[in-house]
Amino acid sequence: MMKKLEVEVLSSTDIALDTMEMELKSEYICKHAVPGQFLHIYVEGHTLRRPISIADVDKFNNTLTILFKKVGSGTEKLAAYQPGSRISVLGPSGNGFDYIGVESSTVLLVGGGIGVPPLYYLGKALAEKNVKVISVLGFQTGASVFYEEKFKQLGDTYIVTNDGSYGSRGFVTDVLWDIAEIDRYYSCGPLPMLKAVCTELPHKEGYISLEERMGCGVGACFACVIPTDDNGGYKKICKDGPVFAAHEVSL
Amino acid sequence: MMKKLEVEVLSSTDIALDTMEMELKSEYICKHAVPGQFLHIYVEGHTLRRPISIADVDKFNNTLTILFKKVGSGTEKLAAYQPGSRISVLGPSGNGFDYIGVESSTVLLVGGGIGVPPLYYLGKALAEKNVKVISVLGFQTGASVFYEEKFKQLGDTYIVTNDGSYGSRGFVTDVLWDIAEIDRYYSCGPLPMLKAVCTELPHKEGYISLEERMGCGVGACFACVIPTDDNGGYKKICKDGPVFAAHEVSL
Amino acid sequence: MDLAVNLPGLSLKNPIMPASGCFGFGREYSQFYDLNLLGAVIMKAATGNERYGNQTPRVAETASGMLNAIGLQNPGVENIIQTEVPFLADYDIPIIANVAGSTLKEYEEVARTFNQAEHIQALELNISCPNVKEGGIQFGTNPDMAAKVTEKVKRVSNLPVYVKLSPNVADIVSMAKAVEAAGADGLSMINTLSGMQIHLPSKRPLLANKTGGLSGPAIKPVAIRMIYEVKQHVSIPIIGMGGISSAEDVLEFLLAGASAVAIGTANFQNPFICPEIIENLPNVLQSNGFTSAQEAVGKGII
Amino acid sequence: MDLAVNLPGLSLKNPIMPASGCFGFGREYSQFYDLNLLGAVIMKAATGNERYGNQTPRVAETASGMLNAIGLQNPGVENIIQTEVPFLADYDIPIIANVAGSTLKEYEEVARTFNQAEHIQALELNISCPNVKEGGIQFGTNPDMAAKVTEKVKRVSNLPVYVKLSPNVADIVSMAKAVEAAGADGLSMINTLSGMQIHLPSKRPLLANKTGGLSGPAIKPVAIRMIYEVKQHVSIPIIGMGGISSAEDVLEFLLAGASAVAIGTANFQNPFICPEIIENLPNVLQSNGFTSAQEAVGKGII
Ligand SMILES: Cc1cc2nc3c(=O)[nH]c(=O)nc-3n(C[C@H](O)[C@H](O)[C@H](O)COP(=O)(O)OP(=O)(O)OC[C@H]3O[C@@H](n4cnc5c(N)ncnc54)[C@H](O)[C@@H]3O)c2cc1C
Ligand SMILES: Cc1cc2nc3c(=O)[nH]c(=O)nc-3n(C[C@H](O)[C@H](O)[C@H](O)COP(=O)(O)OP(=O)(O)OC[C@H]3O[C@@H](n4cnc5c(N)ncnc54)[C@H](O)[C@@H]3O)c2cc1C
Ligand SMILES: Cc1cc2nc3c(=O)[nH]c(=O)nc-3n(C[C@H](O)[C@H](O)[C@H](O)COP(=O)(O)O)c2cc1C
Ligand SMILES: Cc1cc2nc3c(=O)[nH]c(=O)nc-3n(C[C@H](O)[C@H](O)[C@H](O)COP(=O)(O)O)c2cc1C
Ligand code: FES
Ligand code: FES
Repeated sequence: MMKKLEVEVLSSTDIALDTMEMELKSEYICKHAVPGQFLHIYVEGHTLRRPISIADVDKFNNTLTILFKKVGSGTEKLAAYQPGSRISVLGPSGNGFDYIGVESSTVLLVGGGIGVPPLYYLGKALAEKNVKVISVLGFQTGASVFYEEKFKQLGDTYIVTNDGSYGSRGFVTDVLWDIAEIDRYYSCGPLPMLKAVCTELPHKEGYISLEERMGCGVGACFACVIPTDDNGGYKKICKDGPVFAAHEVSL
Repeated sequence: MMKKLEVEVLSSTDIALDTMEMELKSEYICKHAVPGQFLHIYVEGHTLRRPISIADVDKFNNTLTILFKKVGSGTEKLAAYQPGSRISVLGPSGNGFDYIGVESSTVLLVGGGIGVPPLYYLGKALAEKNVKVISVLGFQTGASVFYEEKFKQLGDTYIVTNDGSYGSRGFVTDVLWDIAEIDRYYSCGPLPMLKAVCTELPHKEGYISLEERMGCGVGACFACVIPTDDNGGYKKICKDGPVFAAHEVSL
Repeated sequence: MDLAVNLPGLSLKNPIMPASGCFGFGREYSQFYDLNLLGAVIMKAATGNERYGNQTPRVAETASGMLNAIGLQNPGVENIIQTEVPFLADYDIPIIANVAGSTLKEYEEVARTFNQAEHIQALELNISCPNVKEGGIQFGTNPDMAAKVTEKVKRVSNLPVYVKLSPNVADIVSMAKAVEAAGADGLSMINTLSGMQIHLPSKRPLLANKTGGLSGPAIKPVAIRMIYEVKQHVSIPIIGMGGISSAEDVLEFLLAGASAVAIGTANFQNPFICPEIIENLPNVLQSNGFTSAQEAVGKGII
Repeated sequence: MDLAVNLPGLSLKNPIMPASGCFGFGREYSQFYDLNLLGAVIMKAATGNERYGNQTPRVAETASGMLNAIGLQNPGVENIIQTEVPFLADYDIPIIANVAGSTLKEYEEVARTFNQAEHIQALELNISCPNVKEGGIQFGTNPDMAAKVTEKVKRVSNLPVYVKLSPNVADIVSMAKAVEAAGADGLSMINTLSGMQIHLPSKRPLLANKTGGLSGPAIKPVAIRMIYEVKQHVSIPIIGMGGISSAEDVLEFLLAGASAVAIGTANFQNPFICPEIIENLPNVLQSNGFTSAQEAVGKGII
């Protein structure tokens, strides 16, 4: 169950262009978080909390990792928090990736930019279940690439950059044909990428993680809805998501 | 001339109930500040700057002191600034105390609560000119008293508290009759106190330092006006003051 | 400290309730704390049929505030009565239903339906939603229309009616007087100010609906001013709202003339804001010389 | 980057000017920087005779904003022309005079006097001051009154007239259309929102005038929304203002439909805000794909 917690910042490191890795201490979150869930983070001076995915959990040390890009005033400010300071988070929030019955299959992780973080925690969880993990990670440019080595430890990893300055040039979908047979895919990233991935892999079981601007982050305000396939229905990304079965929602 | 400066916080100390002493580093201000002037201090997250008097200047080390009481969100936040942090100030602002021709006379300093700070820098400047300084300092209660020892080094010092928990009980005006002949007085404190002091000492040359809520703090917005004696005129406390000759303004 | 407040149809153990639209139907926040702590709860707006609201993005952040253009998404009055009210009815707190619509007829129908249902103690008549194409705001900016909808709703319902006023008017006092004359039992004010944010990267309004309603601490001075003005011209009580985020803010609203308050946007930053304020309020009242919440109402008016 | 903007009677080297009432007559800020950097300067309001304004306190701080109730204190139009205008005339920047009054007659007189004086390039007609007992605001909330004062002022003056609109109305578009039809050469918007703060220790409104005008970042979404709406219904240019504190904010105003902007409250926090914004604006325009300030005007309207 989601709680409101004060967590300590253990470290904060620049790991790529405008991209921060932050380690937090929280027994409660480490105990309960599943891959795909997020934290709703209060940043001083801001009306609304910021949703940031849980990118990794170390259950042994009760530490967790978030990865985020400095894109606006909230993430800039979050990046400035020093080790030792405490931040208020709601979490673990939302529903994570479904991976029941995934044992001894092959799964594809497709991440775009700052959609990569939740896939890492997922990939680690899958690898522990002896799932064969193949990762395709897209970034804008070479300087934005992060966690390549970490994903490589989970399985084959393809890096794509829009400008070709690192890995292959193009979009994640450009390398999908290259990939051996898979049983299922998980994807997180910008909406156009998610649409393209779903279109490229129409007959595969797929799960996607969605983003939307949030008010409450707990399901009370109807800010973050997404239409579902059945006519007129909708789901709340903060509560019913952020992860959905690909066929469940209309992008 | 007033400038916009980034100054370093050197130290920040609790010296009495809700009362902070903060040491700042600034060559420019130390060089130009005269007693009675103030700093217009930017506090993060606040629309308006806070006016705080210059309480002391160490021209040798280029450090200056401010003393302030935590009364609201701005001063609370200011009190939380750690040594090493930098704050934006406008200053030195306003016009200070006039003390030309004061040599070898006897002056009375009358301070109330957080009106005491500017009188200390003044008292030091006067003592250097071999002026005989007598101080009457009023506080709400014993726990609020500060700088007693420092004022004693300048001359006779009387402490008055409203509740009698320290020094004599009552208001500063209650001890004025006790004071030997003086040539002139300087006063800073709450408006009722200033009025009472001016009424008690009608025939003495007197200077008072006034407070008012400020917008710009530089004389541009007409927020901080005070009527003057000549009919219909007014002065700006931030620019023409905060110090005025007692007969100049109508309280 | 006596926090109890009595308003038409509402006997509140304390004057704090979550504002409509910022608390859903209570389920989510019930995970954080016991809703029995609240003075009352105001439900999300109800319309005649289910509504899907506006496209996303529906919210934007602003300096000390936010914009929203949810567009009255709700499951419809019948569904609310069947699915949501029973959940809230398990708590021992008054339930206030927020009534919205596009036409006079819809307002009437929603009010009538709530009137026939159990467990609803009062109606909050939302004539001030700036985020729907028809209805809502035009009733909220024209005194005659406001009076008419109030009258109609009063006629079909025995529940006390609190009319929720829009701040997007030049003369809030005549709006208040008009609905009082039309039979309103109380006022609820203020709803959001109409605003907009332009998203620089896309060079277009950030909200899909273009405009949205501004809420949060940014609008508190407007709310206080309007309540202060209205209080002097009406004799029905006011539920105050707009930017409240502390017990001190609550006292400011009481002094301005509100008899109770609702808390909206602040729930998003701190899900515990309502119970925390309820806990702090006695101290704030006491240290300002009051022996009850009721005593402070309107005391700031000079 | 081409920052120049041409408006009726005003050829501006950049679209940034200090807002009326927040910059006095320029003397104070001229100690901080060379006023020649500015696009123009808008003077503090002028009335027929000297005015002493309201009692103090005149300002209060609010979340991301402030309230002011200066009450149009100014030395009177004649003194301004004799003492203040010559100081500003030594700079090579257009001077805009802000015209205020309590009666139609006073508006006319002030405008006529400025018209006869040298060095004034345009009038900003302040029909929106919420802080004086008579005049000001009633002209600003009634389209017929607004049209009438615009017409009268146009008749006695050859200077271009920018009518400064009040945001305290339900329908800003009809205000704008009314003054356009009456001959306004441009609009200036928005003035402050009417607000109040209650001071808990004294249990009374903090401002001596009780109500004051809310300005600063808090009101930016209201300003953007109003400019966006008005731009689509008038063909005269708009000088935008309300909460601007960065070059990004300026671009947001341009996109919404402002052709130039004024900066008020932000001067108090940072006396260098105007030149700093002027310095940053080229980068902000360029990184958003514009080759001139003019090009961005109204581009956010969809
Ligand atoms: C479920 C979820 C998980 C996310 N996980 C990550 C992550 O692991 N790492 C990461 O870098 N980013 C992640 N994001 C995106 C992240 O929330 C935004 O980048 C961040 O909120 C931007 O805040 P800002 O103040 O820097 O930007 P601003 O543009 O100043 O923010 C203004 C407002 O818009 C909202 N906003 C802006 N962009 C987004 C966005 N893309 N999605 C949702 N709200 C937005 C902000 O929360 C804020 O309310 C996630 C988003 C969601 C919904
Ligand atoms: C010339 C001058 C010199 C001063 N010197 C000192 C000093 O040396 N030490 C000290 O402790 N205090 C001094 N003050 C008072 C000090 O400015 C206020 O206590 C302070 O601004 C309160 O800020 P806040 O955010 O804590 O209070 P809040 O009440 O939250 O402030 C809200 C707003 O009101 C203004 N305000 C509140 N009280 C006052 C006040 N008494 N005078 C002016 N503005 C006020 C604040 O600046 C702010 O704009 C001085 C005031 C003036 C005018
Ligand atoms: C996301 C959101 C949704 C809202 N929905 C409604 C609604 O359905 N009905 C209504 O009367 N007011 C609605 N409001 C307005 C609030 O009830 C309240 O009047 C306003 O937000 C001011 O209070 P605040 O500043 O505490 O949020 C909504 C406000 C927000 C922020
Ligand atoms: C202290 C103060 C005084 C003002 N005086 C005037 C005035 O004399 N005439 C006028 O038209 N507007 C006046 N205004 C309004 C501003 O010009 C401007 O329209 C408003 O403050 C919004 O801009 P801002 O948010 O950048 O301050 C004043 C505003 C402030 C804060
Ligand atoms: S953010 Fe409020 S419902 Fe999802
Ligand atoms: S504070 Fe603006 S004139 Fe003094």
